[in-house]
Amino acid sequence: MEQKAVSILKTALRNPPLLTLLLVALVWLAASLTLRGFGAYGHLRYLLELSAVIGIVAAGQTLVILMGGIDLSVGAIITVTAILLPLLSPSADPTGLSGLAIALAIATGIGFLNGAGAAYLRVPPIIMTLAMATFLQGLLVIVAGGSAVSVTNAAVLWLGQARPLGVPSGVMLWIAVSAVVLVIIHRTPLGARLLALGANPLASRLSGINVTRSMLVLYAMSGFFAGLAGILILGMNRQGYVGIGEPYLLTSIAAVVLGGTSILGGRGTYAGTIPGAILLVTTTALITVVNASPGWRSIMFGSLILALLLISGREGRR
Amino acid sequence: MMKTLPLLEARQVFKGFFGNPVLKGVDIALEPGRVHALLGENGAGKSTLINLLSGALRPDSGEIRVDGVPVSRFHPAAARAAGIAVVQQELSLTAELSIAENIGLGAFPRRFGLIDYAALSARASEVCELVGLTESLCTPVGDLSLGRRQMVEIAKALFRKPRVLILDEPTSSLSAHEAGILSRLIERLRGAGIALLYISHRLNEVQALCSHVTVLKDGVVTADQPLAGIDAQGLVRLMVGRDAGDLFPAWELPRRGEELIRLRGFSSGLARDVDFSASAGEIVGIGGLVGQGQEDFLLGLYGAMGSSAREAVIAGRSGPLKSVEAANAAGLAYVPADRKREGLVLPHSIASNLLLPSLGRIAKLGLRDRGAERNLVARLVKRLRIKGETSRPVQALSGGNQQKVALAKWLPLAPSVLLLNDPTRGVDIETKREIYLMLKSFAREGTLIILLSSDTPELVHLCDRVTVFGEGRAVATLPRELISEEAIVGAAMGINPKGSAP
Amino acid sequence: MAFLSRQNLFFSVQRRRNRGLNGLYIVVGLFLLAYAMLFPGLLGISGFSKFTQNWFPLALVTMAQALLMLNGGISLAIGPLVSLGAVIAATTMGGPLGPIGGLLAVAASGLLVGALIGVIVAQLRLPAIIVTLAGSFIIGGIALIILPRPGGFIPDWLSNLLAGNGPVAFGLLVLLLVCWKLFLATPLGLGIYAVGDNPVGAFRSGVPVDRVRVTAFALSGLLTALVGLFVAAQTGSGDPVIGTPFTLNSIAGAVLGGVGFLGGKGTMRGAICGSLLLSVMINVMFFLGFSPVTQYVAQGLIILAAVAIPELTSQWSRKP
Amino acid sequence: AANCIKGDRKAPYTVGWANIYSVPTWMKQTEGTITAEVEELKKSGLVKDLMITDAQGNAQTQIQQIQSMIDANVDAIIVIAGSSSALDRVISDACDKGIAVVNFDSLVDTDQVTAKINTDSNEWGATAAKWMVDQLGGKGKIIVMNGPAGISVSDDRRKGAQPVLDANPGLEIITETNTEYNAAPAQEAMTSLLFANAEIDGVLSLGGALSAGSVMAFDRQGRGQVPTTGENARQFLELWKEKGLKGWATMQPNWLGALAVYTAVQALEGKDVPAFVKVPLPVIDDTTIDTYLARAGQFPADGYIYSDYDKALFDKLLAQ
Ligand SMILES: Nc1ncnc2c1ncn2[C@@H]1O[C@H](COP(=O)(O)OP(=O)(O)OP(=O)(O)O)[C@@H](O)[C@H]1O
Ligand SMILES: Nc1ncnc2c1ncn2[C@@H]1O[C@H](COP(=O)(O)OP(=O)(O)OP(=O)(O)O)[C@@H](O)[C@H]1O
Ligand SMILES: [Mg+2]
Ligand SMILES: [Mg+2]
Repeated sequence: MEQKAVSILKTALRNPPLLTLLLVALVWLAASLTLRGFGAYGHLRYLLELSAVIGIVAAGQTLVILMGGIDLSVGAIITVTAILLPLLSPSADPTGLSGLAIALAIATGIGFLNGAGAAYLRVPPIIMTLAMATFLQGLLVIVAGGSAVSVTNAAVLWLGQARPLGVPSGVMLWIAVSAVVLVIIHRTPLGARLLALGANPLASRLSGINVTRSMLVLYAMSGFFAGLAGILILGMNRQGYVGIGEPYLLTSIAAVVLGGTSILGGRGTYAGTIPGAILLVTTTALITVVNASPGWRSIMFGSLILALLLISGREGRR
Repeated sequence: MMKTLPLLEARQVFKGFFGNPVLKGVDIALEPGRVHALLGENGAGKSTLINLLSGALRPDSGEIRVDGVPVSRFHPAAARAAGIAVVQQELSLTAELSIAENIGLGAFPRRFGLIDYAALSARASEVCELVGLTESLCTPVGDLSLGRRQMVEIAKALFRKPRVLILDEPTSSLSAHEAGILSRLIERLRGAGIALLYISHRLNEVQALCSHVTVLKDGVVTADQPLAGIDAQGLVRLMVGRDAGDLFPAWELPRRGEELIRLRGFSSGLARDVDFSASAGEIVGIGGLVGQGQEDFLLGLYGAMGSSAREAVIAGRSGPLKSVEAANAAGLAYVPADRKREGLVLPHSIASNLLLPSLGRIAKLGLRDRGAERNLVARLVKRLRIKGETSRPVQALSGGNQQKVALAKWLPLAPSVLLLNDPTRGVDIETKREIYLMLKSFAREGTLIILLSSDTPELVHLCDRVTVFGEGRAVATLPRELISEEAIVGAAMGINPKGSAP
Repeated sequence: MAFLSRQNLFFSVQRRRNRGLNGLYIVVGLFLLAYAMLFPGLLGISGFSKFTQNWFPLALVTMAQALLMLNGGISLAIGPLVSLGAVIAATTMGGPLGPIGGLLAVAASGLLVGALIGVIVAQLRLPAIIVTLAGSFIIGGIALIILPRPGGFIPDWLSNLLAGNGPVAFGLLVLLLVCWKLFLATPLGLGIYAVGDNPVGAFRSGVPVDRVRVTAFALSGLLTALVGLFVAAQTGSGDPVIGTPFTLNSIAGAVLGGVGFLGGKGTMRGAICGSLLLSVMINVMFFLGFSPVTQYVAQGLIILAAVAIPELTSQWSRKP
Repeated sequence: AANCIKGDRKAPYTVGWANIYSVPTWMKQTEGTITAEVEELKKSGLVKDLMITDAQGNAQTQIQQIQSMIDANVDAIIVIAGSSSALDRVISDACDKGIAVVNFDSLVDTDQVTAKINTDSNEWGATAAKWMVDQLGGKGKIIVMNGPAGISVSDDRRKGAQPVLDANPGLEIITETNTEYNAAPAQEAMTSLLFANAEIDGVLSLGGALSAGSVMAFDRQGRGQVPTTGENARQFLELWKEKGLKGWATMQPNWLGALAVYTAVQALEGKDVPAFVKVPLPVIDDTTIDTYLARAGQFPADGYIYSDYDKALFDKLLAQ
């Protein structure tokens, strides 16, 4: 019996996603016992709601990082989607779904362009996506502050505000996204290919993997998920503004790495990113309620991340 | 003569990984002025043993002795200090640095704390001369072919003026010419009183160079004796524990099918203006000195490198192939020489490596079919006798088994053209035989096999025709009856044989 | 012949390192030319000094980042560390420590912070990217505690010396490049490349891998903190958040200059060229009278082109 | 004549607008008032050209761009500083060259400028705190929401509130937040605080969209709204009306930009302008909010509803 427990613990220690999940449970337990209000159902639900946004952005980021790339344009894509969506929703469509579809198509298209640049121009993904973020800033100078109106799109508001069966619809969306991404990574040929690409692009190419197509598809997906997150944030805030997506760039990368995925690609899973996202949100929430000067808060936040990393993020090399 | 004191010894060493014993009480003693051969099948534990001898790994039990004195807590720095140098097959070079800087790395001559480039240049050119490296010392190692890099690696070991030199399969990526230089070098080093340990799967080399042999089988020493008086058959018997048949299967007349490849004026990379044709069921050899454009020729055919041609028909399609995917679709498969970099995804499991090219084919409704995948992997593992659990990373396999994985992954596609780039590099004799038999049977089933090999006997015994490359051009094509080691080397050196001009 | 090659080994090695950078050199050269034509004052001492002063901090942080990337690492804490250097300089130089003491304090804190990050990354085998992300919060927090709002004091003479009308900053940059060359001519320096490209091989060759890594982080930290000092001098005071944009810009400069992410690939001269491009581009766009929207689009296009064009041309020229 | 002005520059003038970051909506609106003013002045032949730069949030880039404006010899530079200390030297340089430098919104420390134009941030904080004291009768638990740390504007507003809070020990500050001046992070932070604190009597929000975020957090968690201070963000004003809460707001009028251009040109024309133009803080309360909301349609949804302005107002301000 005892032996079994030990062996379960051992497998957990060797399994980064599980370890990160355990960590989340531990932090939640400790915080609930010590902090008033933390353990309330409403609060935990709210934490999950916030995690959903990061989790959805990080879904695309995970795919891209697993392939050995990175997407620095997710923040800008989120902002662009959130700003454009109200402009795009035709008033003739009461459901608002068409506006949603158009916005997602634009986000996906931006991602696709990222992929095309990386694949055809052979620009390193970091430069390509950084340049894309710059282009999008230019776009924002044009559209932002113009005729943007508060979102009245029914579908968006439902996503951001509704709680069918007591579960926020954003969290439901996240669950659906997680299922899809996990299936993609672990149950489709594309998933196996992107892992191989991340671990050894040359051998993968010689094994007949179409590198160009994989890049196009995956960066497009990353754009899509960033767009989806943008819509969700828009719904939660009822209004988009310039800079709304900025905080999600580094957080999405941090969630991926905290979940045990190698930043170099080829190793990891979205199953780790999920608790990684929750961990980040939890840490932020914990720091918020502490009454300390901004400098000390920042130090505490950094130290907490580092401490969590010590437990979950060991990496063989580098 | 008094028995000389061994410079380096292992006494009753045990070593296992994750509970699997690899070495079970092994003894070995390296004496000055002797070339000691270490033989064994793939996975017998040779690399593990030299890792113990060089301090890279620590034995579970048993001891390592330097100059007869047991050393506790042996580590690489101590080994270097004791004059032990290892030429691993896995290169320890830095692509961006120059030849000279690579050779000196970790042991730079210094002046005022800075690297003394003048001294480095002098000493590096000395060792380069020894190993026959003629490239400018400032050439970045990344620009060199695999064989030349191997020579840099050897030069790097010599640079440290070792007393004990361990060579792990040094010739497997060398051309015959370079191998010749190496064997003369080994003679000289032995004469200078250095203790050498030589690991190779090429028994003729072992017999020519070595005077003493230790044979490992399943982690124990099955022989530790002078080489004199043992012939190749005897060595094989010691290694595999039974009589070995002929290494090469008997040549048989190919049943040529339709013409699968016809090229006129084909160029890609170093390969220039090549005319070439081949038909189903044939085994066509590609030979010549290393680095004459043979590899680029295969890569161009395979669509992995830009190519052009006046006329090209490849597996029924006209025009050169534009991508690997198109090549795979046309029925071409390519097994690269550098399996670690180009052939395998090392950190991934054996199973995922085996499945990589066929993922799309066995997917159902866009999802992977686990059952079918398991069956396929099991079939491949069985057919090629790949040892090791299929969920383990392929980097934990010994070199020979890795090679089998690199070949096996293509079989599910039933390729009609198999492009092989040195498929038996670093592969033990039994596995070689298996691979040869397999190639024969593929050919018999109608596959066209194009075999690029640096191991000339392979070309001689297996091929129906051999095209010899020189300076990027196909300088000669030898028909079966004219193939011999002399003819191939001769053609490569520009001595026109009686064979047909291409 | 043998004699000749021996004498010149160092220099021929240096020449070889220019491979693949010619495209970038041409692009940067064209921009400089355009700038000089739009603003002939650039060729005067004062114009040149001002331009190089404004480029100098970016050049240095790019060097600091490239140093890490060559070694297979990366830092997201560059920006906060610049801020920390700036606030330490601005709070110490007016105090009992004096300017020299302040300089030493900045240098020591940079070395220390860098070394600490290096030890965490090398010894605990944690990914550098997230260690430095966490580090960026901690360092930024410390900067805020030291100086909660812009202020502090830098002696005027120091500001005038570093950021006056003389090309002192440029001189310092040249000096730093010489130091880098010297460092690269030490075993430890070359170890940066070896460890970045092939850590296992480097270890087997006797390169002290962990020591090299920690050294790289420490030197990078030193350089970054000194940038903080320069920025404080340039502006005459300290600002606890002034460094923030440097993090991404340093990465952009290094990657633009051909420094790879996986370590061991690239050169310092390339990185510096990359940072120069990022800097001169701003001035050229101003003199061309670009509107903000055009500035954003043009900036993206220039960055893309600078990377894509050399890559594509080398692709085409390789094809038969 | 006014500071910096040497009298050797003749109309029509070239005006440089050195923006720190042109993307946020407040900035876009401000730029709108600037370009509108420039169009006016063009009509009267006083201005011939407006050059705009965008430093993308990077104070270092802003220094470089102002340097370029000096190099291009513009006649006037109007500037929102990316850092209160960083621009001191380059701005002094501009002033030395006889360029009219008018600094508004985010101010620099140096006095080497033609004019600084701003509302009083200290007063901002003090008035808000006083209103809160009045609302709560001097007793209760409040949360203070600040802008980002390390920025002088947010620090000044907070500092202004402090004496009032000290004088009213009955007001207990439960905790404070520091976030960007944006709704989403503010909402996030406030939500966490709502769970941690069962009793909150007021929210002393010191600017931007922070108040809107706070109101939304209360609303989403089903908590009754409490007295909330804020700024003229359209979203906040609309929520205030919609939720019927007790509110108070002031503003940093976007027309400070137009005023800055106007001031610069006046100074160049030889008029004496005050070195510091203090713009009184307009107050929005329950009595005036409707007049603001009535004009809401003219402003972007994520923008700021600023008070009306005209030349007469400018002249009055400059006559101080
Ligand atoms: N680090 C390791 N972890 C797990 N297993 C290992 C490890 N190193 C070696 N092995 C296993 O030990 C066995 C011996 O490997 P070793 O590399 O010593 O064989 P070898 O004799 O050198 O083979 P080859 O002829 O192919 O080079 C193999 O089965 C291998 O899978
Ligand atoms: N990550 C790993 N996990 C398990 N075993 C490993 C790992 N990395 C290396 N090994 C073992 O280390 C040994 C030495 O590696 P090396 O690549 O030199 O093997 P090798 O058998 O000599 O192959 P080759 O003949 O191709 O050189 C291998 O036999 C392999 O089993
Ligand atoms: Mg081996
Ligand atoms: Mg081997």
